[in-house]
Amino acid sequence: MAETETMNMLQALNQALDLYMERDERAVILGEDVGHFGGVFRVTQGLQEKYGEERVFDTPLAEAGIAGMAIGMALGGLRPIVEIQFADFVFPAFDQIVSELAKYRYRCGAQYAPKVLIRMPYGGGIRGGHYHSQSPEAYFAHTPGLRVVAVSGPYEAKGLLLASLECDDPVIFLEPKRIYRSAKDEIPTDYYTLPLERARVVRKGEDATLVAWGAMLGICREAAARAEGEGYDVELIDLLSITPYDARTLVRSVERTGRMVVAHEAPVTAGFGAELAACVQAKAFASLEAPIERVCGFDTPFPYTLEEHYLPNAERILDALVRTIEY
Amino acid sequence: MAETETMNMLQALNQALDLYMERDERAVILGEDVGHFGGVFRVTQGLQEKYGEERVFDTPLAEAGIAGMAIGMALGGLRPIVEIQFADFVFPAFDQIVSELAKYRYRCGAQYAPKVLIRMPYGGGIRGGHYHSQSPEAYFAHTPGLRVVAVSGPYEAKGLLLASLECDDPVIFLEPKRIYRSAKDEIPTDYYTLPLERARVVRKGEDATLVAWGAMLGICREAAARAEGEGYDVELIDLLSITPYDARTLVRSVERTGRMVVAHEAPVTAGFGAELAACVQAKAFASLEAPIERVCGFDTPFPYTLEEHYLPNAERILDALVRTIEY
Amino acid sequence: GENPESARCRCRLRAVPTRGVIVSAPLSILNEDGSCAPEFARLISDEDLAAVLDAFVLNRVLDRRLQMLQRQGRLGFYMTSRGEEATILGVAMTLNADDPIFLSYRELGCLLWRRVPLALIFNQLIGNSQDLCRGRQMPVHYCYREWGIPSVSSPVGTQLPHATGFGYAARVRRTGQVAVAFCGEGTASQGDFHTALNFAGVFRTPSIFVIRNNGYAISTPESVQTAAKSLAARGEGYGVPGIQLDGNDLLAVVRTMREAVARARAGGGPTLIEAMTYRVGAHSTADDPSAYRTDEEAKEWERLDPFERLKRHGKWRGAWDDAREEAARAAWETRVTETLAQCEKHPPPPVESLFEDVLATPGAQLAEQRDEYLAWHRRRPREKFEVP
Amino acid sequence: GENPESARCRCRLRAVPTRGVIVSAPLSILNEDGSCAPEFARLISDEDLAAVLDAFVLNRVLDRRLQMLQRQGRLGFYMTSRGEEATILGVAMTLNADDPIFLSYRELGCLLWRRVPLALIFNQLIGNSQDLCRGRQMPVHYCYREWGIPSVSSPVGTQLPHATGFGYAARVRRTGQVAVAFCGEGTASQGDFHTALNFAGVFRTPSIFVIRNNGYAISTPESVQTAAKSLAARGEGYGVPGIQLDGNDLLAVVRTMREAVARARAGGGPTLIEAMTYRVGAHSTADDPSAYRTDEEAKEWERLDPFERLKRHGKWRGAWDDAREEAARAAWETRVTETLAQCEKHPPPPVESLFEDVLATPGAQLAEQRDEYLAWHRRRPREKFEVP
Ligand SMILES: Cc1ncc(C[n+]2csc(CCOP(=O)(O)OP(=O)(O)O)c2C)c(N)n1
Ligand SMILES: Cc1ncc(C[n+]2csc(CCOP(=O)(O)OP(=O)(O)O)c2C)c(N)n1
Ligand SMILES: [Mg+2]
Ligand SMILES: [Mg+2]
Repeated sequence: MAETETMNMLQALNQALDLYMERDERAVILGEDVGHFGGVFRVTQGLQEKYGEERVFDTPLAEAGIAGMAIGMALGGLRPIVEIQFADFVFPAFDQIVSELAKYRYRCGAQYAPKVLIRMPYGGGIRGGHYHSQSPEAYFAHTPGLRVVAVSGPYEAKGLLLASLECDDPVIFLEPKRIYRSAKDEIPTDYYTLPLERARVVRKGEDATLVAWGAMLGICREAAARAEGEGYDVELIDLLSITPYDARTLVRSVERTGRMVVAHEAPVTAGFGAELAACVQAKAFASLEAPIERVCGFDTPFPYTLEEHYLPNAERILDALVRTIEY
Repeated sequence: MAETETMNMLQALNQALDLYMERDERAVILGEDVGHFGGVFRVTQGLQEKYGEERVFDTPLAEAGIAGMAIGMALGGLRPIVEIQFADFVFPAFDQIVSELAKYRYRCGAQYAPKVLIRMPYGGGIRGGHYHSQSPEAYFAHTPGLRVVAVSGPYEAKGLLLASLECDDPVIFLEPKRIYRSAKDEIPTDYYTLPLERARVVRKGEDATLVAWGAMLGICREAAARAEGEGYDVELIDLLSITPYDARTLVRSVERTGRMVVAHEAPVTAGFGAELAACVQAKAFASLEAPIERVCGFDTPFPYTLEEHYLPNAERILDALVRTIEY
Repeated sequence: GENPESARCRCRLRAVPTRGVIVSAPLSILNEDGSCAPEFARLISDEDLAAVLDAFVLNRVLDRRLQMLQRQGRLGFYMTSRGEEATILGVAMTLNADDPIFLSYRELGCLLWRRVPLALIFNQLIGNSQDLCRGRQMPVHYCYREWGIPSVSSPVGTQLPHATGFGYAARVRRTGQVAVAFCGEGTASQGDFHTALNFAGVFRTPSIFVIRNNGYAISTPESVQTAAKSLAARGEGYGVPGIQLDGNDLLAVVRTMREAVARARAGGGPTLIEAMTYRVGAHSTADDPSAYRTDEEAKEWERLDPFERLKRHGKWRGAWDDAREEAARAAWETRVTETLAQCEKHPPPPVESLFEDVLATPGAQLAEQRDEYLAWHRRRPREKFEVP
Repeated sequence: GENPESARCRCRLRAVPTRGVIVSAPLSILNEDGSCAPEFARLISDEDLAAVLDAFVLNRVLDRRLQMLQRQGRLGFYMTSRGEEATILGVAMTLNADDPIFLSYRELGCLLWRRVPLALIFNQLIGNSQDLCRGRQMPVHYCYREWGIPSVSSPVGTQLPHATGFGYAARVRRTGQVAVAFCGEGTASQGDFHTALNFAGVFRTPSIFVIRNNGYAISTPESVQTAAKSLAARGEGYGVPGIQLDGNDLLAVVRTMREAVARARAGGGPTLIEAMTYRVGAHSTADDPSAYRTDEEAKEWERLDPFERLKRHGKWRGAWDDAREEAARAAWETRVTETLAQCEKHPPPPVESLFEDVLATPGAQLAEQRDEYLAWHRRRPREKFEVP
């Protein structure tokens, strides 16, 4: 039986990077302050000491340059692992990611297929205001040629980071910084992967399907638990792979429950919850007994002082569940 | 009775810019090749001659600089009108638009509210391949603090461009270049505006609601006409304002028809069609008699040779309409 | 001044190729003993000298007090500017009140020189109902339109092209304003630095770009930011005069800024200034520099402290003494204590404000979200949502 | 060479501050009569001289024929490189076959020098089933991995940091490769130029950046792109040697490139080269330059034609004559005619290919879209969808 250890998400991510760097010499890590300092969240701590400055290094302060250089490194035979210090700062690199990284394989008939993995801490809950809180998944989900993954705990973080590193596609890997330290799991210390494009049913239930990802999963777990207290049996699904996504698991669930609520932190309008609602209402139309509800961030920039009003909480999600079930 | 004249969309846009420049001396036009040359599509033709090089001028080749400079000009009391040569090239400016322009008013409590209008030719159908064909509306629609407008013909182009210039919010103004010349209307030569956030019912119908914007409207008109030939009475709605959008008109329509098909050129996944489907299934749930269908671009980069297979056409839209109505 | 200290202070200073008169400016003016060459002895008046020393005192009082407040959990976040005040105050004092200053985030001194009321600064840091920004941004993300301070924002470098555009507007509107933007040496690596400087050169806008080269971008040393001998040298590639100077020497900053401002107002176009200084404190209250630099290095720079150097100059001129400093400090400490007490009493912004100022008038979707949320919120007035 | 013509040719050439040995390179080598100083007389061998003149001939044949083809509606789009071939071919001939060249889009000559089969070039321009890029991009968006040509893409400048990164990979993997990237002077205004050069300087990557300063970005003259005296001067701001040279003088290009390549392979880091040349033709087949420039200007440059200048040199060396040129042209014309006829016979790519190569294996959503569409399409095999 494989060894396990209790870790928080930072340790799980750090271990995944370490294991991958060890087995794939093409892997290099670059980003702002990721070298000796180990990154502002310390996810890359100790890796420069172990793998040297050539494979783990600090860059100048320019996300466009980091992404552009990483694409060139991949074209040159390396497998760059990029850290964007906060997801909010990925936008200077948006052109390199959307116009180059996402389209490269397609436009050249797969003569080249630059593999770059871009990790970024994302999401609110740390009093970070506009620019240390955003959830940009929908922008990348609307960009064919990328895989977008969002993890919800140490076990998923390690298994999906390794799977994302192994896979030959560009991956946007979203890490919910709010629970970097708070989320703890007993996880295998060995190398293991979890399947991409596979959602996880976290809690079985019959009355309604609740879908979330990243840090919202914990909030939804709380909502589902409180729903149980009020006599409702909620099925909770962790999406994990945002795109391409596991519609099958969602549809199967809603075919049983007839109801769905999706929760995310990003602004509701044109957020990824809209895609899930559009998909499920089409594929499970006959089974739907209530409108699919979205409990999400509002259509405003991410606030500072009033953050707790902006972020969906268990209370609001519970209300939506009850409304849907009692519809 | 006001004078009218037959114009194509280029002429209508040019006239709207001319009329606005004349009445608002704060207005300045900047972009690549927009000066003496009048822009690669000639939308700004003649304006530098008329208003001088200080108010209509070419910039260096850097969209980030154009957007960033425009924001500064607006902070300094001007009302910049930016042309992005092709929507596909807006991504270097994405950070300035998403992080700065969209959030400026909110983050400073409206002490400053930089007004910048960004025009861009967008969409496929001109054999432009990956980078002269894309429809980026969903990226901007998911960004609170912006208004996103897409026009479908000369009449709407002039009236909504003037309304967008008058309004004090940042506006992303999308021009379907495919029909720049082909679309012709008899339109008033005087100054007039059309309301923002208002969709237009282009064709009344009882059997299904068809929603589109930009160049897809023409394709949908054809589909609706052919549906009529097959005995189906389709209501066609031109969304016009992408965000904020006129949910009321859509919902009212679907409450009557019980069915909806939305068509757009952008990739279907997390495209704006998802938002409309999510919104309408929630607000018109009780009236829905069939799943809402999306006929959109595929989840691939925009192709070159096989463009006509990628772009939704009347045939596919008609099939979706029939499927929905016969559901 | 050829003496060991300012020589040491200029350890990272190098002559750089520049264009225009500005090339004649010396890198440093202040001598170790506080004296300076006669031609600079009246560069700033005794009144201004006293005023800027007073601002220095307040700046340090604030950095100390606010950092403490953050440690006590009474502020969410804070960033000090200790060691860089000569650059920041020197720039501020050469401008007119209506010249916009586009801050990065580490230029509290500009607010102090412009007499932004302490209460308004504290209200922003706290993010309370009296904050002009309505509690929407993190601490130190200042905006004071009435005082010519556009909004700070976190993404570094975005402010640079704004200074180019504002300068263009000032010229077109004949307001005579000069737009100034600050950034750090790390931020000079961003694409926005390139477009801002290049556009400013092409359109000859009255814009001045000041790089605070304080040696670090969080943990990353300047040596990783660029292989260039100096960042001022970049001016050449934009047709913009570039000058590197001793950023811990207030007189050197004032001298060079005056020339740049004069040229800009006269239609002579933009200037790039690289002020060599040092980030004495941590990057922010979230940072611990001991992980990436030695105390010795910091100590070395403590000895080149811009405040000490300017005080010696004040004493040399007989315009300042320790008694004045003590009096000033005591006065400011009390003012700060009183004002903080007031500001901490203000409630957070009202929940409704969350939904305001996104657009001139809320769109249909947001209006609906607001109505639903406020109705829901009123039903649970006592409920306090805690964030995991 | 100090003579009126090359003097005129260098009208836009200026000495620029640079670092490293390269500063010693002359701006021009070829004299008006085709002669050159003895030390350069054997800079390239007679064989290479004949080969590059032959490539010149082919390049011009192709530009003429393909532009014609586009006018006849047999190609969707095309861009010529007439007048800039000395820069393009001169760069190509100094590299090893496995050194990647990141093209902007106007460097057909690099494909010709590397002997990319004409058929593969035509297949890309047509976008047919035999196109290695599977008909997915516009004409001139070349990619030939086997020949060390990564994919061209429309957004200008994105290729520049790729050359930095590839250079880094080459060094880490000890492949000895040098990565070269081209861009136009307009593209040097993009942020990607800044980050590419700055990162290359910091990491001392074996990368060479070649700016084709051909005077225009579509209708926009270089004077609107920058106020800098030269773009090569930007090297200084990145710690990268920068040199401006006569881009219509193949020997000057080869001389400077050889030094840059040698330094890069020796671990000496990157180089920035600004080749002064002129876009003799329209920007593209969609453009009409008469709207923004005078024929006189173009005429002036016709007289500085790089092909004529190199031919005179070939004759001066006795390595070339008109007969050879005529023979070469005739041969290429026939080859082009035959190959085109073949390539135009190929069908478009199969519809299924539309759904391939997005990811290594199609995701669930795309697979479903593919199956639905192909089923629908098969039901209507004869249907041809016309695009308004
Ligand atoms: C686009 C962007 N990327 C990353 C960050 C995170 N960050 C905040 S400050 C900083 C360092 C800035 O260094 P410098 O420009 O030298 O200014 P200093 O802090 O030294 O005053 C970084 C990396 C950011 N705010 N914005
Ligand atoms: C990011 C981006 N913006 C705009 C364009 C449209 N465009 C294509 S080529 C071109 C001019 C390029 O000029 P230059 O860099 O000098 O190269 P040249 O065409 O002269 O070889 C422009 C503006 C583009 N392709 N990409
Ligand atoms: Mg710094
Ligand atoms: Mg050019």
